[in-house]
Amino acid sequence: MINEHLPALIIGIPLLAAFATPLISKINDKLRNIFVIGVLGVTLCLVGLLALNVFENGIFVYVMGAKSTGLSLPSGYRMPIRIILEVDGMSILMAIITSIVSFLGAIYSWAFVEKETGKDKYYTLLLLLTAGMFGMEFTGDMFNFFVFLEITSIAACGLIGFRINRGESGEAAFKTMVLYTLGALFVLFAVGILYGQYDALNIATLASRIQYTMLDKIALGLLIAGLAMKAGAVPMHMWVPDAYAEAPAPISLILVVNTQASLYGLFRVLFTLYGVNISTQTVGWIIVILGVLSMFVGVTMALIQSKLKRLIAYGAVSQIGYMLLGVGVGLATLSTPALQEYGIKAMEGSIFHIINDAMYKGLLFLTAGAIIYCTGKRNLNEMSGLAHDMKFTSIFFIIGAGAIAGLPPFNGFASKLIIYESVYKFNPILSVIAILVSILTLAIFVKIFQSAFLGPKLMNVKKEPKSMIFAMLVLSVIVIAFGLFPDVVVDKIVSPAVNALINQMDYIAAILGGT
Amino acid sequence: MIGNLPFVACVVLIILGLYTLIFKRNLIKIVIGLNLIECGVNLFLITLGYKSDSIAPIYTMAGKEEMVLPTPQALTLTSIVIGLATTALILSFAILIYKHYKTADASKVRRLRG
Amino acid sequence: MKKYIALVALLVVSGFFLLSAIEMHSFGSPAEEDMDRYFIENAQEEASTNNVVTSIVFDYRGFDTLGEATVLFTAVVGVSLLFRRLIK
Amino acid sequence: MMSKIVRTITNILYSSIMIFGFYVIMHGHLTPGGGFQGGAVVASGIALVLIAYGYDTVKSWIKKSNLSILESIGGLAFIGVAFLGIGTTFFYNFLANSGTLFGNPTVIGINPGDLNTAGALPLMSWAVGLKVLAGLGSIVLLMAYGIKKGDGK
Repeated sequence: MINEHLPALIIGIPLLAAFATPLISKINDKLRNIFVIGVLGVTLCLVGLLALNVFENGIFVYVMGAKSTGLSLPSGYRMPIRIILEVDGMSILMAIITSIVSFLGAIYSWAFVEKETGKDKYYTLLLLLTAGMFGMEFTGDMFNFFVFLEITSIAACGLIGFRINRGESGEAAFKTMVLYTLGALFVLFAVGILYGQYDALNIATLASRIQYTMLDKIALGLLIAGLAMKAGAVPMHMWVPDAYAEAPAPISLILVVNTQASLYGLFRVLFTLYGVNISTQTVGWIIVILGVLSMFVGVTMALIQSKLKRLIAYGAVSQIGYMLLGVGVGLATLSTPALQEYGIKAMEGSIFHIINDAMYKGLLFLTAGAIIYCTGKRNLNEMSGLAHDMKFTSIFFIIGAGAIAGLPPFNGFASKLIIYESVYKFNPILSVIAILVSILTLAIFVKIFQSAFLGPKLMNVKKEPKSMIFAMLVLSVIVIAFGLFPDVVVDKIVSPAVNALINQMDYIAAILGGT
Repeated sequence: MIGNLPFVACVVLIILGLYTLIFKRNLIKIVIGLNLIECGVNLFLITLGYKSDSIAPIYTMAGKEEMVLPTPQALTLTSIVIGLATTALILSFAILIYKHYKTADASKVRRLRG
Repeated sequence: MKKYIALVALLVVSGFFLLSAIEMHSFGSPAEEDMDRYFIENAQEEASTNNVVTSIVFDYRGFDTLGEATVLFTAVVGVSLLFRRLIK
Repeated sequence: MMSKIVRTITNILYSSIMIFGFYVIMHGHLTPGGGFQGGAVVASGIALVLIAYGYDTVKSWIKKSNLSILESIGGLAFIGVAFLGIGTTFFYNFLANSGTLFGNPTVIGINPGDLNTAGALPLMSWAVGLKVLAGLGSIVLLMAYGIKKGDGK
């Protein structure tokens, strides 16, 4: 019984909890924290169950409000009319990341925001953000995707503006909100174009009907622009450093996954909605160029930053570039069978990189949050000798920095290696740029480590609370484990996701029946 | 072209909004630009569903054959509420920024740079 | 300089928007309407309501409406988070 | 606070706006309208009172915390009705044509309509109506407090 309803429960339970949180926090603060963490824990378990189900039985279809859960087509009709949740390998991969990260974010928040006001609203928005991301990942309906996109936008911006006594956070939130809304409106306009032509909103139905007219190309352009804006790829990256730097650290952690959820939307549109029949060469190269620009601009801007979190945020922009690069190569080679091998390899690399990126970038933001929590300083020039007092945090920082720079025992190395190898066979120059960016990243993080953690002890710092250490510990364990056993992860989780993206026909057939 | 004038009108609204968004530096004007785009998109959606000589899809007044398409109306309803929610939040940010910096000029509010 | 780049970007984007408006099916005669036909024909039976739009909003696409209600809730929580100093 | 004329007219109009709003919520499944529209009408009534009397007076009449509780309840009721259908599927309209509450079958074809139809839709409509009126009401109140002179810094 519970197996049948898993996708609806995974979205519904955090939503229900979010509506209940304001009521519960009227009773007791501690109870609310336990409630929120418990709900996210339950969601994590449900995602695990669903993942087992999907890996075993393939695509999971859930029809909202129909007479039975799998009844996608009303009898005698050839098109679905209700909203359908469609969970395939790629969706479940994103859902696993989302659930782990938001669970850890909630645990970390316990100590991190304890002294702040407005905690009930903070936790409510955290739950809503999580539910919105699950919605974006599971839905099989374009308009529904837009609705959940907006939920995540609004919740994320509310949380970015959490520190109302700092004018900067209002500024960052305003900027972010304007760009998010603009991106979402582009998506909505594109949905309108698609609806006007094919009278359908379901992704599978649209994919089966699409004609590649002029209008479809415009819609594709708008979707790429809108979703890339939300994913923070250059040249629409203006909001990223502000938002990441001003948001509380656990929120920066979840924002990383939020941008990846938009990337997921972009991949879904490119591979499933438009599929092989668009001029994949051109579109693939556009994505590759976006990726290379993001890598390069991100890392060069990071070089000149003096604020710790802004620096990591620019690192985030350049890591988004790696994902776009790999998937772009995959898309560009999709229609040429001779190259397809490398293409698939490149996609595996970049989708593996999505998981790794969420983990190590999250870890870095959490360590930065711990530093800010314990010292009250944001500027790198004012920090020195933190390793004397914050032993755990400095170890975690080394792990995170090693992973983001792509050093061997950590997970960043595993995925970057796959990307370098496969991209080299596609176009050597791209691979060289990627390696160069990686070296620059290493240089930057060595600089941070040297200036913040080493050197003489200058100030008194607080001890890190246990809940923060726990969250960072779990993330670092994941970072090391994925680095030591990359093959297991690639086989079990990543290749189903890649297959789900490439096999457009399976996605369509799951809804519309055999073709 | 002339038959599609309603669509063109919606798109002109969107373009005016984009212009406002790019070239105006007042926070409130930025919000107004965003709202113009939103109105344009909503109007575009609802225009898609129009059928000649038809009325609202409610069985109290109309028969099966003379109804406009109902889906765009439902979608527009949703997107109007979403637009309202975003506008409320953005305006609150504008209020906060104004209180903090005592100005609504975006070019003077730039403390976050680079 | 920056202004001219912005102007060019605006012109390109507006060109795309205008093109999409002109290329769209002619006003008043939708290209396809099979999904909407289904709603019109079955709303009275399945959702048992006279108002087809309501049947879509709350029944066929009820999940969207949940999302929409959530968006509003999120905005209210966000606004009250921002003005939390001012209310008791 | 505005002039006596405005306040008097508000006193007269207020009740009819409220009643019209609730009418729109109630008849959402028969006439144009529904939870959102009706809730917005009621919230506009709150906004009217707020403008006519000023935030200082209204603050004691409408408590922000009550509105937020009402909103949470509306949201819980909506998603609760959706969860009630989970015997078949999430959002299944389990009351339609059941003969119980709102369960009369609808006459097919053009007809004036029967209030006792549409199954779970009126319940959802009410839940959304409550939520929207509380939500918009509290947004309006909060913004009025937010722009209050001399507050903050």
